[in-house]
Amino acid sequence: MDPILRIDDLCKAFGGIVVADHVALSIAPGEILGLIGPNGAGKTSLFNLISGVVAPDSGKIHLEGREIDGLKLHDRARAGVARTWQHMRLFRTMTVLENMLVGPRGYPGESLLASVLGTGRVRRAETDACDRAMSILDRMGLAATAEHIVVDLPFGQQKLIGLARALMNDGRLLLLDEPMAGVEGSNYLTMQRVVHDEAAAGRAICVVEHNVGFIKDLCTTAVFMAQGRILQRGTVEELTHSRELTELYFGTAEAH
Amino acid sequence: MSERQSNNGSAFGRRKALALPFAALAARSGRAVAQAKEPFRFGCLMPTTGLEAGYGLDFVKTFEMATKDINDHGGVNGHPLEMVVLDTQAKPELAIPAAQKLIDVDKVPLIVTAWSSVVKALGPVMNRGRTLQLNMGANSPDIANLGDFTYSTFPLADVDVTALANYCHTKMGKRRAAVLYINNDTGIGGAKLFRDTFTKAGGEIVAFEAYDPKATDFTGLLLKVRVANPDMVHMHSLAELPQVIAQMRQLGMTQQITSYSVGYNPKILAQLGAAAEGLIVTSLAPTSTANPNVVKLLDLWKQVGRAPNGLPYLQYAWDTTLVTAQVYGWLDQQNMPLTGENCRKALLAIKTFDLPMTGKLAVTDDHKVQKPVYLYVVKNQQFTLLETIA
Amino acid sequence: MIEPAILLQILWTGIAMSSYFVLLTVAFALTLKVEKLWNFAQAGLMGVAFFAMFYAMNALALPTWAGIAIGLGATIAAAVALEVWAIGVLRARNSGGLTFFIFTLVFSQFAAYALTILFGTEPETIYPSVMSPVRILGGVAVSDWDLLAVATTLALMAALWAFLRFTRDGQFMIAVSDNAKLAEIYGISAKRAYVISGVIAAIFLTAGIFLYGTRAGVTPDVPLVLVLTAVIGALLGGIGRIFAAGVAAVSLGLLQSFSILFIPSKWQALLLYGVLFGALILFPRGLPAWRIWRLRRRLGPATPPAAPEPLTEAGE
Amino acid sequence: MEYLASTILLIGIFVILAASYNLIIGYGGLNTVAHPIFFALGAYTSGLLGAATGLPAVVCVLAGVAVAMAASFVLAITTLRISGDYLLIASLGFQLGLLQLVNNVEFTGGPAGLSSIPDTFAGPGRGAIYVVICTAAAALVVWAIWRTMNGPFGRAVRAMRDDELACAALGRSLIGMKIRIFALGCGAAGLAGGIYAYYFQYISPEQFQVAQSAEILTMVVLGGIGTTLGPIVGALVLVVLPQAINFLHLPNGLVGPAQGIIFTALVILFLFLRPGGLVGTAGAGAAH
Repeated sequence: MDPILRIDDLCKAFGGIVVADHVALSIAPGEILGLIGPNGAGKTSLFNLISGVVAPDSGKIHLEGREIDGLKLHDRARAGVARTWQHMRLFRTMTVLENMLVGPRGYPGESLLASVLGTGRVRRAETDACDRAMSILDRMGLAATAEHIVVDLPFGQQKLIGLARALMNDGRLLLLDEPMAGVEGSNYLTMQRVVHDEAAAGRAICVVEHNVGFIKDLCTTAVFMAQGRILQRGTVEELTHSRELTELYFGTAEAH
Repeated sequence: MSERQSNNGSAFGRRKALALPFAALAARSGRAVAQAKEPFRFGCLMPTTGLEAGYGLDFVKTFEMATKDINDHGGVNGHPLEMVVLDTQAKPELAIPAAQKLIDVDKVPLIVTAWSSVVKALGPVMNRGRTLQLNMGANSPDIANLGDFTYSTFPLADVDVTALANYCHTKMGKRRAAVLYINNDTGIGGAKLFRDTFTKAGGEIVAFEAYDPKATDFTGLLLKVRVANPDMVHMHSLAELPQVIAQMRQLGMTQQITSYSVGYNPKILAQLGAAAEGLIVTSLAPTSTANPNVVKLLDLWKQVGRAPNGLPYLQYAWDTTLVTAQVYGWLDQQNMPLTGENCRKALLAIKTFDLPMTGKLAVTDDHKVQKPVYLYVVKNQQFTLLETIA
Repeated sequence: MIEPAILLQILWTGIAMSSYFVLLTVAFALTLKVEKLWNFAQAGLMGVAFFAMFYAMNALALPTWAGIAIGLGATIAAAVALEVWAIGVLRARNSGGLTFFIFTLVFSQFAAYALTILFGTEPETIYPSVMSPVRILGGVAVSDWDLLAVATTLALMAALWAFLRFTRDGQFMIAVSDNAKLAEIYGISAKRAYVISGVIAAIFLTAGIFLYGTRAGVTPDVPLVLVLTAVIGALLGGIGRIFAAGVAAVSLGLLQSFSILFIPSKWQALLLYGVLFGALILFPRGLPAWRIWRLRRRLGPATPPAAPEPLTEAGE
Repeated sequence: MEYLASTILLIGIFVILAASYNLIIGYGGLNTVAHPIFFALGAYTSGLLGAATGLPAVVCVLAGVAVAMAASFVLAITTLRISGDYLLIASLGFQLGLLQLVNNVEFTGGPAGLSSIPDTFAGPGRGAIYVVICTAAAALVVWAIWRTMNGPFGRAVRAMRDDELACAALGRSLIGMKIRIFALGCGAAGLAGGIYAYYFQYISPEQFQVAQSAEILTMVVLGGIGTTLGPIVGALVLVVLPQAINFLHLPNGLVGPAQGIIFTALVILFLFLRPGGLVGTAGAGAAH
């Protein structure tokens, strides 16, 4: 099976600080890849490089065989890169449903004229998007929150909405930046279930997490990063049992 | 020169007797107190706040003084004269609605105004509202072309600046002039007039430089002028005039400086001290030494407790009130209603006004006003009459 | 046509004339840095300072030192009152930046109207005369006022630098400007820092308007014009860089003075705004040297987060 | 009543200006103060064209709209590089620089202003006709902005205001949206300028200075930033209030300053009593 995401020889440095050092990586459909490593290892930077927040110094990024490293941030989203953010970045003055409705990638309503005139196409697209948003929210047990201003909700639910909004993109690649941090109880289980469901639906998912416990709950495979380099790739089990890596990272992480 | 001066003096002496025709009208109507009849109102649009308010408020005070004086002498045929003042901040966008309020709500047939941009903006408003605008202080040459409802009681810039430029060339023998001016309507208009007149008279303009209205450091500008080596500098400035002169003198530049009526201000003498010596300015109205009527105005200002800003302008303010009263008085006598159109008719019918503070005013079809120009030179920290150019 | 003496003269007078501009710019930049506040109310405070001094020295005929003391007292009192009863209230409500912007602007207009009623609208100067004795040094005219202005400005700038560098309150102010919430966690009172920055700004404003008012006429509307110019200086220096703002203020003045030798003077203002617009497009975060330094500071793992910022600026 | 007509006209003009400015700063979160320059470009273009060519007023006003839109493109492009307070000051430089240009070239009339704008609809019905035109224009602008901001496009714009990065990462082209907001908002300002120029027949650079930026901004914030009704209420209050104060019979020497004190005091009072604006509840959605 062809990988959905393939990264070759990706390099990026900020004024002497290397965040990506010849990174090569691929993620297959249905795979949930964990990205682990110490602080400053370049995990979030890698997300930013893939999604187009920053441009790489060199290297290639392919999405479903298509070269996307020349595309702008919004064009990569339209190509099918969906992501969440460590600090969620929800639209704080808007309702849950409105947050969701910014998600779909191609949207006829984005045309100003169509928006003013409110053509039938716009109305149909709006109805379709609403239906899809409600079904995603429903899957997460959040349908009742649709009309709430998003920042009024508890933290765990906001995290879920961050994921739900990214799902509206319906891209084949899903980048999740610390989806589990601070999420507890039923929200935790929902998150886990939804991520697994999405993988089962054939998406390639990449997860940045600090907590190895979360990685174990979520991921099938994982890579270990430090100082912008990928040191090792394997199953979560393999990585946690690597002595070298344990010294580098897990020794402290497993203490709590 | 002395002959001219004495001629003028006597002319004013003669006028004094004719100065208060409305008082005669009042006496004829048989009423001494002007409170019994319905008041006659006129509008007054002046900057009473903002950067120009220093003059605007003093104009308003003078209008009040003149109105009170008229009412103390029986009003207009027994009708008390009333003034409705609104603030313009010297800005057209505020002046237009204010004028429309005066026209539609206060129903005044006549509005006194000043400041070129305001007068010009009000031109179309007045034409449409068929209300008479009397400009008593703006001097942009364009004002002559604003249509049937805008007249001036104040000579436009060509009168004094032309006289000054010619005087500098012919009488003072200046050949190389530098012109510094503030980059706004007043400055540009005046500076161009000076340049054109001086060049036409045969002189050469060696530097012609504008500065930003917000500027405070004129060193570069002045040094550029110094390099051009003029034998005189004309400054068409506003409130920053003393600063420009101070900096010029402190740079050791000793050339003759001239300015226009804005420079005729006692404050400049205090601020500049010895540095003001030799400064030549214009005035469009005679001083108290040439015209005893002005003493009365100065006495009234003494009660205010300070020296007024721009005395010549205040003389026009006073006299414009009298023009208004005469126009109203004429209409009242003819039993014509006080409308803008009738005010215009009255203005053109009376045609010649003998006014106590500024001399004769002849209303002409070209909407211009001819007045003698008085040149003053600062001598021993005093404005001294240098020349009267009729 | 351009002789060295002329250039020197423009340089010297330009520096002297920009002294009050520097003081007003620094006052604006300081509150912008510490309080994150576009404090147009400083125009109102300038008005209070000027007319307090003017009244004390003319109507009451007090000596200069007493006039300045009264001006300082009135301005500081007004600044503190404004901080406590108005700006503090808005801040406690988490008002948006635009609300502060408008409040401070409208406050200054209010102050201008009130001062108009009290003192009229004639341009007044602190002393009746605006002339000051001149000596010629090496072909350059240097007036007493020039010397006073430059000395006052240098002294106040040095004092501010020392205050921020060496006193606890000064360092607390820097900490608050970096991150008010974090500073509060460490037990630093943001409120106190705000009041102190307000007081320092008041001192600078009083000094600035004193210098201006001994040189040119002041009406109640003049301060608002002055503060708008100060804003441009503060921004060109880069938000948060107090001393760079002062340098920018001088540079702007000199740019205008010198450029007059090369371009017609009426295009001066366009040059200024062109520089403003162009500089921001080319260097969206201030000038390049500072930009690199900033970036290094943000990313560099070894740099302590609370490095005293003005120290580095003063070195530039 | 010409007075009533001109007051209504001014309300209409400022409703257009405040509503379109609110679109940019309130909904779009794009901190610019340069709105009056687009008002000026509309006014000058239509005025100059009308004076020079005698083309129908409608054509001249539309040309003004087009010029304002075209110029807005420059400002929209600058938002690619700068934002926040820096954008505020760059826009100030843009506004004052262009005004300086208008001030210094000859054909605009310079500081003396442009007073040769032809008189349209001359006659007693003039005021009424202009009131109808201006009210219709204001209604159209307000409706278009309301429509846009409550549709999918407006949702994306508000999302951009709340978080540019997240919005772009969902596939929204920021620069595309900014160009469109600026075009719509500044085009509306140009329309207001055209009507203003034809009605008052006199324009000068000083009418479009920073003071007017502050006035429009005050209308938006006082009324309620980021709301549909806020700018309308703000414009209404700020145009009518000074006129109403004109009806107070104040001593002549105090007319200006006393009105100023009353006006500014009321504005300060409103700001403190209604922190979220006269309309709307919270300033949370505000820019900055």
